[in-house]
Amino acid sequence: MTTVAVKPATMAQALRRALRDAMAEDPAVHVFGEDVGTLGGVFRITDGLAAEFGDDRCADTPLAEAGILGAAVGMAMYGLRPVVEMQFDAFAYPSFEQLVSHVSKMRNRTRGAMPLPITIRIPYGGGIGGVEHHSDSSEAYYMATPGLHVVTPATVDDAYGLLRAAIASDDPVVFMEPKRLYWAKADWSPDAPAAVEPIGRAVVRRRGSSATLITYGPCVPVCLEAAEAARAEGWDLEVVDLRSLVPFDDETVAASVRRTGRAVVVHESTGFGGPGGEIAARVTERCFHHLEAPVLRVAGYDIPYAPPMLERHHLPGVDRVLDAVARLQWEAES
Amino acid sequence: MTTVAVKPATMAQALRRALRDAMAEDPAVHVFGEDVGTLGGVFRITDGLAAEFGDDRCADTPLAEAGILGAAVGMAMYGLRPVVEMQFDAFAYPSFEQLVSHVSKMRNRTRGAMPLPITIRIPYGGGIGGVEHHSDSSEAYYMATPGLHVVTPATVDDAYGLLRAAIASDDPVVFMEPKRLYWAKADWSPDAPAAVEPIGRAVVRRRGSSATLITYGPCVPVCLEAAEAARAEGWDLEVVDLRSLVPFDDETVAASVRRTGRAVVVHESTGFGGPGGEIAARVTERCFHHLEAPVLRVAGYDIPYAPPMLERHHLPGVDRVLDAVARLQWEAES
Amino acid sequence: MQNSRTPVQEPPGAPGRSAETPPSVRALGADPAPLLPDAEPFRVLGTDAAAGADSALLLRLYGELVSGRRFNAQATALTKQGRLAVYPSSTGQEACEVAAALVLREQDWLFPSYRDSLAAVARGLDPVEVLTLLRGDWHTGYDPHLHRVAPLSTPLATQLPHAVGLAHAARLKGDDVVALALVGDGGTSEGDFHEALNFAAVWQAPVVFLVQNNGFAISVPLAKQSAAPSLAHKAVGYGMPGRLVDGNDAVAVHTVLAEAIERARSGGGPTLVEALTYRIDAHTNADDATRYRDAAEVEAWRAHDPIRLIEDELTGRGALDEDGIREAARTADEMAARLRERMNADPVLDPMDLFAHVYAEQTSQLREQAAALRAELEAADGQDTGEGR
Amino acid sequence: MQNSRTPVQEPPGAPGRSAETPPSVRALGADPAPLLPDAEPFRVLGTDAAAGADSALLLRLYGELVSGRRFNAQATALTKQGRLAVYPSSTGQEACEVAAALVLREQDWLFPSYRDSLAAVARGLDPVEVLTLLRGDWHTGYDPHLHRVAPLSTPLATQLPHAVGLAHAARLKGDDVVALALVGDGGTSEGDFHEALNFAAVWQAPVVFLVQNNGFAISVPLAKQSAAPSLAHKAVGYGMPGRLVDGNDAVAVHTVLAEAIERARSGGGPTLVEALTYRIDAHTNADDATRYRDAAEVEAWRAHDPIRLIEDELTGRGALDEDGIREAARTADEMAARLRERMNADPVLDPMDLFAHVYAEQTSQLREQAAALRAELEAADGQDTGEGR
Ligand SMILES: Cc1ncc(C[n+]2csc(CCOP(=O)(O)OP(=O)(O)O)c2C)c(N)n1
Ligand SMILES: Cc1ncc(C[n+]2csc(CCOP(=O)(O)OP(=O)(O)O)c2C)c(N)n1
Ligand SMILES: [Mg+2]
Ligand SMILES: [Mg+2]
Repeated sequence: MTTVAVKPATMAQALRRALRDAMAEDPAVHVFGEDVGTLGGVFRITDGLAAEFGDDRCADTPLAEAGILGAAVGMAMYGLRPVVEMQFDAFAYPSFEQLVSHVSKMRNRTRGAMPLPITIRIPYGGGIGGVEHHSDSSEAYYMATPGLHVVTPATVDDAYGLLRAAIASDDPVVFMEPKRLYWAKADWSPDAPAAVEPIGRAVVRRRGSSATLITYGPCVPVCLEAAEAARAEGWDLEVVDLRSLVPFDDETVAASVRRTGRAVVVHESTGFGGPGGEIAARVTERCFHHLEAPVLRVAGYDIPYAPPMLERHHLPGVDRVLDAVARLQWEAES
Repeated sequence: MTTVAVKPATMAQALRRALRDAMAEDPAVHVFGEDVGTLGGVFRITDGLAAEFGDDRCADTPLAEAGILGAAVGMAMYGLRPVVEMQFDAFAYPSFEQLVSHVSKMRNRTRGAMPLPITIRIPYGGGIGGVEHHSDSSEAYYMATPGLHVVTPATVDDAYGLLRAAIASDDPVVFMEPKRLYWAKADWSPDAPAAVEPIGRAVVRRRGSSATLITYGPCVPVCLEAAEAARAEGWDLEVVDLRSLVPFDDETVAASVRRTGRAVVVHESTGFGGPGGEIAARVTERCFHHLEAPVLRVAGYDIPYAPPMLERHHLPGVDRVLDAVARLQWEAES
Repeated sequence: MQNSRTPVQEPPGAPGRSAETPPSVRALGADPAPLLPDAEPFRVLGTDAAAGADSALLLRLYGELVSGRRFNAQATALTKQGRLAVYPSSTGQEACEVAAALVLREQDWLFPSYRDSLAAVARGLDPVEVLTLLRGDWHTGYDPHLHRVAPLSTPLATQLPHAVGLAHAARLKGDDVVALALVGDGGTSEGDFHEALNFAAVWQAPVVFLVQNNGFAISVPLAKQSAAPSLAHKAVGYGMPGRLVDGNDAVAVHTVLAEAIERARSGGGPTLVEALTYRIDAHTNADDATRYRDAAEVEAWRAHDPIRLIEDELTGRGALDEDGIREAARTADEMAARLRERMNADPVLDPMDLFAHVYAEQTSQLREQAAALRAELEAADGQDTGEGR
Repeated sequence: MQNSRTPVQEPPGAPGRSAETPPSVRALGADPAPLLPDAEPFRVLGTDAAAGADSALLLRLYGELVSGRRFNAQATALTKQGRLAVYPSSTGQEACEVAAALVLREQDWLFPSYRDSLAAVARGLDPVEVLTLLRGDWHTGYDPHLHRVAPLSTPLATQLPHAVGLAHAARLKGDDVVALALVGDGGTSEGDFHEALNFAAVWQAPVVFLVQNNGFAISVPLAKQSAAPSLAHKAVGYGMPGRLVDGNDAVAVHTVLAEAIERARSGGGPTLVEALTYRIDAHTNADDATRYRDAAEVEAWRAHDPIRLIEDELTGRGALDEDGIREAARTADEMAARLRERMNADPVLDPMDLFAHVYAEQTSQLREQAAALRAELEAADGQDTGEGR
């Protein structure tokens, strides 16, 4: 076993490596979707997999997302572990019926006789200058669908770890990849990467005592940056990276909020009907008497995703997070 | 104008009458979908419309929901006001891409040049002994999609009034019809029925002072019954029927909760990621210092909808509502 | 970029080149002619070809048809007694149902739609387990692996890509397995039908699609569903053969399906079979078919009855007599009696099952919810006992 | 229920009846033969038929083709300068784009896909407004009613049911309007393609579908997309005629589309046209086509260039000389220069537009959010001025 030193890697590289390792370890793992073969995917996450494992293990499909997911259901019925790629968030919508009416329900329908270990990779979110339909944050739809796991990495480590765990899961996992973090780099040791076990644990990315920022995916770096900036205002913010929206780690989140007494949920998805409502509501149910202020939300506006030239006005940034923190009724404190 | 006395009518009859009156008033109104013509729809909501207005105005379509909604988009582009029927909640999912990627976005996409006045009628919810896929509460998906209105009647009056308002709206409206109330009867005067204007106003169905039950559609009668039962426990409950999930009537809801200081959101949809999270979160944001207890939620379990013989265990009933009310920390009161 | 200087800005090249045949980027598929269905549906019974049919197969089909019709009648009767939530009967379509079940080998898979209870039963599943969905005690009552029958699929055409995926997976694994998927005429209009057939053809998956064209999708007649010469003509658009068969002729259906299965297993790819049949009953017990069709049409189809067709052939060749007919009816009656008896017993239900299979491992929130329901049930139990109800 | 007593329990009726031809519940559509495409794509240029083509039309097509290629080159260049977010070029496909635009009458509608900027421009829209989507300042830059061009549609095939719906609505109103919808070879695999074509045929809607088969869906070649003899063969499965045409022969495309439009407007229903062409550029500026295709293939297609084809015909018949060629190039260059100039000016953006058109009337929550953004912008403005940035 050759030891390779820790070196900078992108999230894209870690994801690719997770797919590769999963395929190498388990011949039941099959990757398919639009352009994932020869091209290696439009984000190159599957680059080289067809060359290494053959066209059958990493296959280009016809251009039809319901067909892709529907075929994955059949393949999983026969014992394979399909990993499908939806090219962009909005292009997963044609497969919605297969997802909601079959993928999420098959295990339950058959009293466990027919589990569907399918991983559905969906690059999501904005911030990359994509034109319409290329920047949706669609996680609220999946969260509202019992039977699915919904996970999303925010770090290079987690990209590898969560994707391995997702593929290893005997349940369907909607694996949401924050597009704008694909090329974010971090030190990473590709020789001893580990799966995140079990799926469903949040992680405290930064310890703090004044208030908790609850976030996930593309907004984790935003919150960490906000937490640094907040020091100047005298706030010591804790940042919780949910990693998994389903299952939801009530324990970690509630423990943090009980400690800090204040919380802001930060995500890029639209606010109304978005994940933040659920998160704020459950935190409030669990921590009501510890709360000095209502749990606030910083989210994308309740609008169709903005065109590229206006997206910076739409996306929650450091300032908006700090504004929300400022509205956490600090008067009571002094 | 002949005057006909008030007499009992079902919600189904009121809906049918709303369609009829809208079609009679405006030749741009076209009704279509699966089995809506000759058969009059599986719930008979369109009964007689083809006979009265002809096959072109009330048309059976091929069996393809994306095609139905996609064709509606094109017809609306040409100036018609399509009213489409999705046969059951789960059978609207094939049209999800058309809904999210076009119906909800076309006005915004074209800076208002191309509004889509489409009404999408979706019978939803359980309680009618339907087998799998016939009892979904899918409103959370639509709430999370900016550009759509989402309304749902709970009374015979509102069934008429809201449907007329939906068809008259220049925006797309997802009109959710609570299946199990189709045959609920109430006194109704079909001669002076009125549209509910504007869409987006909640209504207080019962005045009370102890706590507010926030609900809509199929759970309105449940909450009213619970409020009656609660009198025995010494609680005087207020019941707010939202009628419209989008736009959301913050004013009416917050005013009620500020007055009562306690609230329970009641709906049939799954709890996690369901409408209740958003509702609880926004009520809490607006009424935090008036709240004696966290806003609680009574909802369907976080499971695929139950089979007919078990659905009564799944559906929120009076007892669960009262249990939640009991958990509203009344100790503080005395 | 290769087009930063476009050809048009340069002087045109040597004339004449442009008149060449354009290069082909498309492997033009096989000759379309053999993919097209015949104008007339394939028939065996009542034709000269009937003589070639094997008596043993005919008798087997006959017995299953008779039992099948009895099964439909019994299930429909059970809805009236409130024992089933709903029943979509396949009376009139038994030839398709039975042939589909009998033509499959043990290792093959069946993908039924919501109307195909009978096919699942004829394949060997316990009828009570098949009826679980329609009784309403659970969504699927049988283990799909047991007889390789996928759950009855309610969302129309959604089972077709499943069949393709399963067949493809089996082929990748090198297993000799064919999938047979059933769908209605209405279901062919769904996008999933299109995507499934296309995937199947591109992958050359060992799958056979059987469209039971019974003339209606609930109330909508075929003429409002499709303007195609026949539904089987859709096959050519995917590059697979389309076959048209008399769906009330069990031997013909069996023959066409057997050929298609043999083609699939030997690497010849998928086939689309359209069987012309008729739904004698209403859409379900809840439907009123008189609203949209004439009694005369139903009567005309009764005259082309699938059981009668095969019975005539068998009696004609002396392989079946009055005794045999009575025997088949008796067997069917016994089956129905057993079914009735078993269905008249209330199923044993455990509400806690609602939480048991949502995920491989229960999430904490489901554990909380399960505990709450358990507490409710215990409280109610206590109350029930206390009040002597 | 009519089946509570099933026929099989009664003694079988008179033998022989069952051998009758089954009643037909299906209006067997038209004879399939005329619906099938010819084996060879229809061509005019470089064939004897070319002589019959009208010089005025040829010259018009030629001018638009030359300008069109220049437009593609200019737009691609603008992506390199960061002036467009992305550009999916139709270089090589100009014959389809231009013929589609020119064949329509004023009252007709065009439904372009995301690659069809050129068709929208050739139809008369302001190129800057057409490029709005790809520049990124808004989603659609033009009023669709102005020249009856629907927004460029990014979700593949989703525009097809819109075209059907619009055409159907126009016909119901008694208006003489035809819709022409464009889609790629990849897009034909989507369920929406299927549903749209089926609706069109059942409704006999005046709509024409033009598939630009350019051999690839991003990196996926046609052979992995479909196993059909041709994509035009899909037409028969809907009961509409399928036509195959050389997509680089602008006259042939124009002719076939004109015929289809005439059929549509005279009540003959929809047509599916497959045009064989090639995408000379990469999928978009962001794509690297060398990863999935050979330079030789591109070169082979360059030799069958749509501009060269028509130029040869025009020069051959003496309707175009060196001066005319230079003139066309000059016109194209002027168009490009104007476009470049206008695109080099920053668009005027108002972030408040984000809230202006979500609904007919702003909801209270959008008013709140708009107010918050306005406050942010004003604060930033103040800061900017203060800091003299
Ligand atoms: C996606 C979807 N849409 C609608 C329905 C409601 N529905 C149930 S059966 C039926 C008609 C089906 O007709 P067909 O496919 O011809 O099958 P048949 O009932 O004749 O066996 C409809 C519309 C459904 N089950 N699934
Ligand atoms: C529903 C949907 N899925 C995926 C995509 C992503 N995508 C954009 S273009 C493209 C390929 C389209 O190929 P084709 O239809 O042949 O058109 P062409 O690009 O060749 O013009 C894909 C997969 C999309 N836009 N919409
Ligand atoms: Mg049918
Ligand atoms: Mg293409």
